[in-house]
Amino acid sequence: MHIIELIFSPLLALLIGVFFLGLARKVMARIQWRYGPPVTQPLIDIIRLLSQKSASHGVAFNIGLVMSLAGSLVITLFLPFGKIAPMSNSGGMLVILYLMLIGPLGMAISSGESANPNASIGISRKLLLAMGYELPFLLVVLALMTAYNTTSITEIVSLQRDTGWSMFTFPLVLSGIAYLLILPAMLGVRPFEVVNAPQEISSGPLVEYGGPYLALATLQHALAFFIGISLFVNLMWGGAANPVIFFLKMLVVFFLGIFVNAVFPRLRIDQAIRYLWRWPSLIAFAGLILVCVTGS
Amino acid sequence: MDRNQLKKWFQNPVKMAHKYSLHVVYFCTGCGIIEIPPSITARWDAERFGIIPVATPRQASLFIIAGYVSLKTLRSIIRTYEQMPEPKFTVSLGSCPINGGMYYDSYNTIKHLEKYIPVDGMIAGCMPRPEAIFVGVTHLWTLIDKDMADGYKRYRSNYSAYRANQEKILGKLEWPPLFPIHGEE
Amino acid sequence: MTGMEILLLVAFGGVMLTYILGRISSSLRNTFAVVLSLVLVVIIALMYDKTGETIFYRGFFGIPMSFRIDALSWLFAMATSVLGCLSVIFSLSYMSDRKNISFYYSMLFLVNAGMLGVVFSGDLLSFFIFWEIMSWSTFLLISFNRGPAVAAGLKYIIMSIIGSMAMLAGTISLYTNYGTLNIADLSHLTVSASPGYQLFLLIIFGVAFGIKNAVMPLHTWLPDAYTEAPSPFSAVLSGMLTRMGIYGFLLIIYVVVGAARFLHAADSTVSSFNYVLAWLGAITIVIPTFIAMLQNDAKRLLAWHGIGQGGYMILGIAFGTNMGVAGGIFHTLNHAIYIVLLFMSVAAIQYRTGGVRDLNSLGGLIKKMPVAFIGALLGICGLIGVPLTNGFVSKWMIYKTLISGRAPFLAFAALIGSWGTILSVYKFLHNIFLGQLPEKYRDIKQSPFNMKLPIIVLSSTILLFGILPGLPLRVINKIVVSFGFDSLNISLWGIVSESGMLNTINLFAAILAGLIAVWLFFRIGARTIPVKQDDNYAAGAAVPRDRYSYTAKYYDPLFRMISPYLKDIFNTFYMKIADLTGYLSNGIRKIYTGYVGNYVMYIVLFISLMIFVQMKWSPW
Amino acid sequence: MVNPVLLIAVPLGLAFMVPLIDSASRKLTRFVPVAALMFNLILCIRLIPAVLENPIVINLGGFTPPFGINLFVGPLGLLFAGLISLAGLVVSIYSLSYIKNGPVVKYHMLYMLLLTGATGVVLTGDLFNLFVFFEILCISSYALVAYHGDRAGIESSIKYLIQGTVGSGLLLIGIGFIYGIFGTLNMADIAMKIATVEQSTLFVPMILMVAGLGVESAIFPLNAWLPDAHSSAPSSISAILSGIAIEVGLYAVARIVFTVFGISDIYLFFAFLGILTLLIGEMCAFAQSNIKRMLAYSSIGQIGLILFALALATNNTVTGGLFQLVNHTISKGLLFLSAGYMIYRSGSMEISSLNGMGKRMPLTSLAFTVGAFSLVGLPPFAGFPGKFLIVSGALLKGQMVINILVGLVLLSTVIEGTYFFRVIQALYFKDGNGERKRAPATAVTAMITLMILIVALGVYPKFLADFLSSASSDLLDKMSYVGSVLK
Amino acid sequence: MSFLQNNIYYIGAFGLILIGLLIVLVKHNLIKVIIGLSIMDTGINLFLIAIGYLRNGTAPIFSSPEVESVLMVDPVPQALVLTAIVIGVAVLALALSLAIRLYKHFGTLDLRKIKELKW
Repeated sequence: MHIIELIFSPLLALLIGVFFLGLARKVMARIQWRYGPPVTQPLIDIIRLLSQKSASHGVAFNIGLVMSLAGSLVITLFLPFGKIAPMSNSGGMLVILYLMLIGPLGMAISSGESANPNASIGISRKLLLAMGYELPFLLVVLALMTAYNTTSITEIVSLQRDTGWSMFTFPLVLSGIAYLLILPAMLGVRPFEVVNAPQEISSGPLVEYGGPYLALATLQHALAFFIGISLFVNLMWGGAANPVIFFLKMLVVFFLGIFVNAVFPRLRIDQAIRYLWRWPSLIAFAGLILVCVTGS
Repeated sequence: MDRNQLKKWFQNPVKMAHKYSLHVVYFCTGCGIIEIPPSITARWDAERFGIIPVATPRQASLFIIAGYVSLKTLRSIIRTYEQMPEPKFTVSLGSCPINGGMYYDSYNTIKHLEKYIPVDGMIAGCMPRPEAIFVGVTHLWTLIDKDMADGYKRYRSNYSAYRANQEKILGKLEWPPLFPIHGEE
Repeated sequence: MTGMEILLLVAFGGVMLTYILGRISSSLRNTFAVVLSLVLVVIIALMYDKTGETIFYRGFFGIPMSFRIDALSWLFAMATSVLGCLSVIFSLSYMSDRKNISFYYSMLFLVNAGMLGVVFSGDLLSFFIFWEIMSWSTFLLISFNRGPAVAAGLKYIIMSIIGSMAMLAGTISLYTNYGTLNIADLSHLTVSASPGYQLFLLIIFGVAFGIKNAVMPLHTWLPDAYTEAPSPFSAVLSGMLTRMGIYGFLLIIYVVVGAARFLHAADSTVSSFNYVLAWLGAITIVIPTFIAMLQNDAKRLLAWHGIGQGGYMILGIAFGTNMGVAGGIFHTLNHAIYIVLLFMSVAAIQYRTGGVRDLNSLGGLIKKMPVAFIGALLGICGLIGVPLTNGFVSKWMIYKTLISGRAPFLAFAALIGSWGTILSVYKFLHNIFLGQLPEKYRDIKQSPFNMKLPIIVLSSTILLFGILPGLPLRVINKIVVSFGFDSLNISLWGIVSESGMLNTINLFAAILAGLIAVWLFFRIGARTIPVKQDDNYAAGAAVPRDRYSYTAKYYDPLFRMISPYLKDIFNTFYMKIADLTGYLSNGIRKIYTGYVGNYVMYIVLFISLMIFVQMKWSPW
Repeated sequence: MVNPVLLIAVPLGLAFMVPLIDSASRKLTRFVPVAALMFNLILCIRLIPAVLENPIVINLGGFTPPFGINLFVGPLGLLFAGLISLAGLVVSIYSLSYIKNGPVVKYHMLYMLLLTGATGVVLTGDLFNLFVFFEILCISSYALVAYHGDRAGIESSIKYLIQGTVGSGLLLIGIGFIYGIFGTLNMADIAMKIATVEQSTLFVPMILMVAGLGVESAIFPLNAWLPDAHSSAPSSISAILSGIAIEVGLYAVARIVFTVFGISDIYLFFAFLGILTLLIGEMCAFAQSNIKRMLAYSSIGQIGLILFALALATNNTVTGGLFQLVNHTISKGLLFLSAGYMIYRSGSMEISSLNGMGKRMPLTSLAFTVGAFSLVGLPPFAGFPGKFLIVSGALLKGQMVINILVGLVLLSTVIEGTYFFRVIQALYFKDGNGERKRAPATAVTAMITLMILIVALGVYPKFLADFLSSASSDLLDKMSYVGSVLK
Repeated sequence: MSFLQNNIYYIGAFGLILIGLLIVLVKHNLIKVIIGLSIMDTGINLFLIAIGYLRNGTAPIFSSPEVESVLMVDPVPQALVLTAIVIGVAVLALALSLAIRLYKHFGTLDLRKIKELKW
């Protein structure tokens, strides 16, 4: 059973991630009064990309991307999906926080190797944006960990089963609001789509990726989408005992994200950081203080 | 359109994927740029066929050259074409890249794009409407189906000739030859 | 003769011998240097798991000076000697075209010997003496490069003397109060000391060790010194020498004052000291890490990180739970490994590029110097704390301590420091190894073997300790137990604590499996074609060679926001004080006017003053 | 047993023999001081066991004290005498090659007179005799400062002379008062009778004597001559002035305050005065760019430290002070000697002109470095044990005021370290030009001797400590002094 | 009045000393300063003599048995003064020779202008 979970939870995550990508395109098209591609379109793209012979810029160009996707895959082993969390006893929230670094770092090394100015700009923006949302995010996570006095994410989930969703329990309300405010930035949707910005910097870090590279990058993107949503559901919306309910919760968050994506224009990077470091950070800080004061 | 025929997908997924995931890099000059946006926005919505614009040739599989091609831009066109991963398809849009169009006697506009890079399909008109683009794409599907959209193969096998043409009109190119040129060694 | 006496004899004898051999022949000296450093490693390795104390000298006014060895000193000695050995091997070619190499080597050995003396000292007097030897020999090495290094060295030695004087005061105060300087004896005696006196001791030694370890308000010597010292020595300086401050803190807080026994008692002044120290550690993490982002000099960037990482150690050991202290010590060890690796990578680059360390003028060296790249990559992974590197485990332990100790703000400082680290070290990696290769470095060669060897050794150690942290943690657990804490629950591949556990071998397996799976998936796809670096897309045009330096203002949007707040105000403040002293001195010496009448007047005034004092207060 | 009178008589006699010897053989002249001081040194060493057992009191002319003049050779006096002969010997070896031009005969004569005067001061038991020896010391040093006859030398010499004469005048008035009050000039006799007189009466002579001797010993407001004289004298003489002359002055102050007057109320005042001298000396040195002036100011600072240590008047601090004094003699001697040759080679006293000396004169630079390290008090050199003893003794007193003063001592060490390390950096880490030329063998011998002494004392301070501790009890124990003189 | 009579020598001595000191303090000419030092010396000598002086005292020589030692002038200060005079002369000679050299170098004896060594 354990082995099956180990193998299939990353695959499930990939599947849901890719599904979300396709759904996102469909939903966006519908919002824009278009017919839109089929939901399977990302899959078609990936098949096509895998068959193309792309240019490679060197070993780090390959390894970095592989590392990035592998890192994201490993996170899914630690994140509870419903009750499926095959490696949750090998490390808790701190491990997840650090594993979340591998993705961007691998991507950064890989696209850095390509020596493309656009990629450099994209990576710089990516790191800056991460710096922007990590500040409130860490405050939120610390508030959660302090309130539940554990660093294990499965325990946080199971404790919410007793107390109700963290977002709606008293000392964590502010943290929940802050998390909600930074969620678009963590998912990388507009108005925080500064990293790829195809019109501006030729899709940023992805500029030199073609063929299989782009396939990996797409999968990584899908996984990052999955992880962002799943983390939010687990931490704030009480997770779920049942994978189906969990998926439904994820779907709700997903739609929230897409709606935001559909109606906002893109911010500049400095505007994004300024936003992220102002209101969400202040609220998250207040939330942490609240937790410290009220918690025993 | 055979996108929903699962049997074909199982028979030859790669070819099918190539047909229905055409990521386009546009090269637009003059009136070319006017006709592209309608085709990808709500009115005609190219995305329903999997056709979306991308920002870099590395990610693309289709290259649409719309509008006249001056000497200066030819250089970029060649560069961009060579950077696209194979298999790749080229479509020239409008009369100008086909035969010079209204610039037939201009001193710095090239008249026949296919002398410099291989072109798989040409959509005539001045300017062709979006519908024509769609017709062109369906023709391209047919060509892909029949393995006749083989411009990239022609480019490779006749590289020395293409390169000679390019250098004849542009002078010495700053990048090294993509494929070994016959007769040099 | 015990092992320690032989060791110190070898270490100090080697200093002279190296210099003398250097006068005879350089190859003889090089061989001797390598052999000597290896011998030191072997001797110390043989002393594993020994404890004991021997008096070796009574010549200093009859105060017995002794050596002592336990797990703590063994760990530090081992790290010192291994890093010293690697540094010597690295120096063989790095220093080969410099002048005064014999002096360099002998001073390197003197620093090493001083550090070994410090960690093996069984009493505070010999501790102080070795500490001073270490300090001034370091000064001579920091200034070795001349030019700007001279000012850096002066800054270092001034702060170092301030620290030493504080330590001298503390040491002598202990001596006058208890009549002994033996650490083991003192640890029994200070238990009964008044809380105020304990606090005094902690503060005064805290200043001494805080300067050495560059805790935030006392850090200003470090960036200059690290930057300007010869690179292999920068490695030793950052890896071990600075961390002697951590050793000192551990010694004073947990051995001499014995804080473990009453750290969390309600009315203890020590705990408030520790709390202050922990906050200083937190500040030390955050501010230098962000200042590091502003740097464009590779070594300076690493130097600021050296300060920042010191903050983690301080935070860990100041928080004072078994896991925190273990994390702090482990982080010291890990930091030594990866910062030395990073400095060596930079040094390898400097060696091949002719001393260039300006981040804006390098780039694309990954193809030319892959080993240095691997070193730098693993180094920064360790520095950030990417899982499976050693830095992760120690940081995990520190975070864990802070969270379960209900200090979320300290934890926040530590975590945000890590994220700041990513930004600056990615810039470091990117600007040196990634991006476009400048035209002038087209024909650069790989680094020579004796530079690769230390890099490879250290890189593999980073992974080894990251995957099997139980290896060093066993020794560290012994240290923690000897401080009077509970034993940690450690296995070879992880740690179990009440609020979560870590299993690195599982993590390793998962990541390995993930890598293999993704790689296979990647190989399913079509073959990739290697292309030249110039062949990349910039709107159809070629990226201009040698003019691509977007990296010059890599985080410009952020800088514009935060750089006004990131001035090194303490440095400015100390410089102001130094200037003020200069002005004051200049003013004071004006009393020597040069006119004899005035001088005679001073004599008359002196007499009048004494008469006045007598008339007014009649003190005698 | 050898008669300690020879310690004074031999150099004095030889000093006046120098012109005669010179007329006999030119070459021999230079070796006269070496021989004389070698003799003195051997004599001192031979006297050590006897003196440690019991102080030797010599009555000149056979008068028993309190009449007549007596010499008192206690451990302290012998320490100073030994130190004088040692420093004198080393410097005279150094002078063999260093003093080549000018009136060489007069140099050697005056040099020996200076040392005679110094030895006399530390050995005599009679106040007026002390004054006379002091005048011998002073007059010969006035002359020696002006040895080169250049502008700076003459100027500083005349300034020194004016201040010194005023100082010795004050001393003489003080002595006159003392004689008027007690009718005796024997120090032991005065010490015995001191309790019979009201303290306020003693106040005036004490002030006058302290002020008079203070000029010679460079206590803070009275030391304006020192930087000028030390910086413009020939380096060998600077070494002697710094290493011997002012310390002999300090000895005299200590002897008079501790033994003769023995008023413990004033000690704290002297501690303050010492700290003030220390701080001002160090700060002035900090602002100097002229190396000899810097060393001279540093001497002021060290004197302040020693004064502070002596003024605390416990066995520990006085031992520490004496240790520091020995260290100062050796280290400052070494510094002046090495700086002397470096200045000789570079032709300028500016620190910046010494840039790159480490390459050109490696041994001399090393000597300077060792001396500087030792003076700053870095282990394992001779400065550390002294500082250790002083600080530990001071902290042992356990008074808040003294603890603060100790803090200031440590602070001044930082300043001292700063300016010394600045010079060391100039020597080794800055590029200068000039050809590589070693110092002559005699100078090297002198410097190596001092270096070995510094390291030996630093590594094995116990070697000196016992002797110093009996010297300190000699200084502090007034009654045994009185008892041994007056039987 | 009797105070003045009894202490006339002391007053004279200190008068001389203070005059000498004042000259040293206020005069700028080196020669005058040296003269001041001389006057001060003289005052000191007078002071020493005055200590041992006894009004109507006799010479401290036991020329005949009836001479009482109580009436004798104290001989020790006189011996001291002799020495002090010699020393004073030596200093004076040195000072004057230095003054000559100084004048050769500086062309002036004004101490305010001889300030090359300062600070």
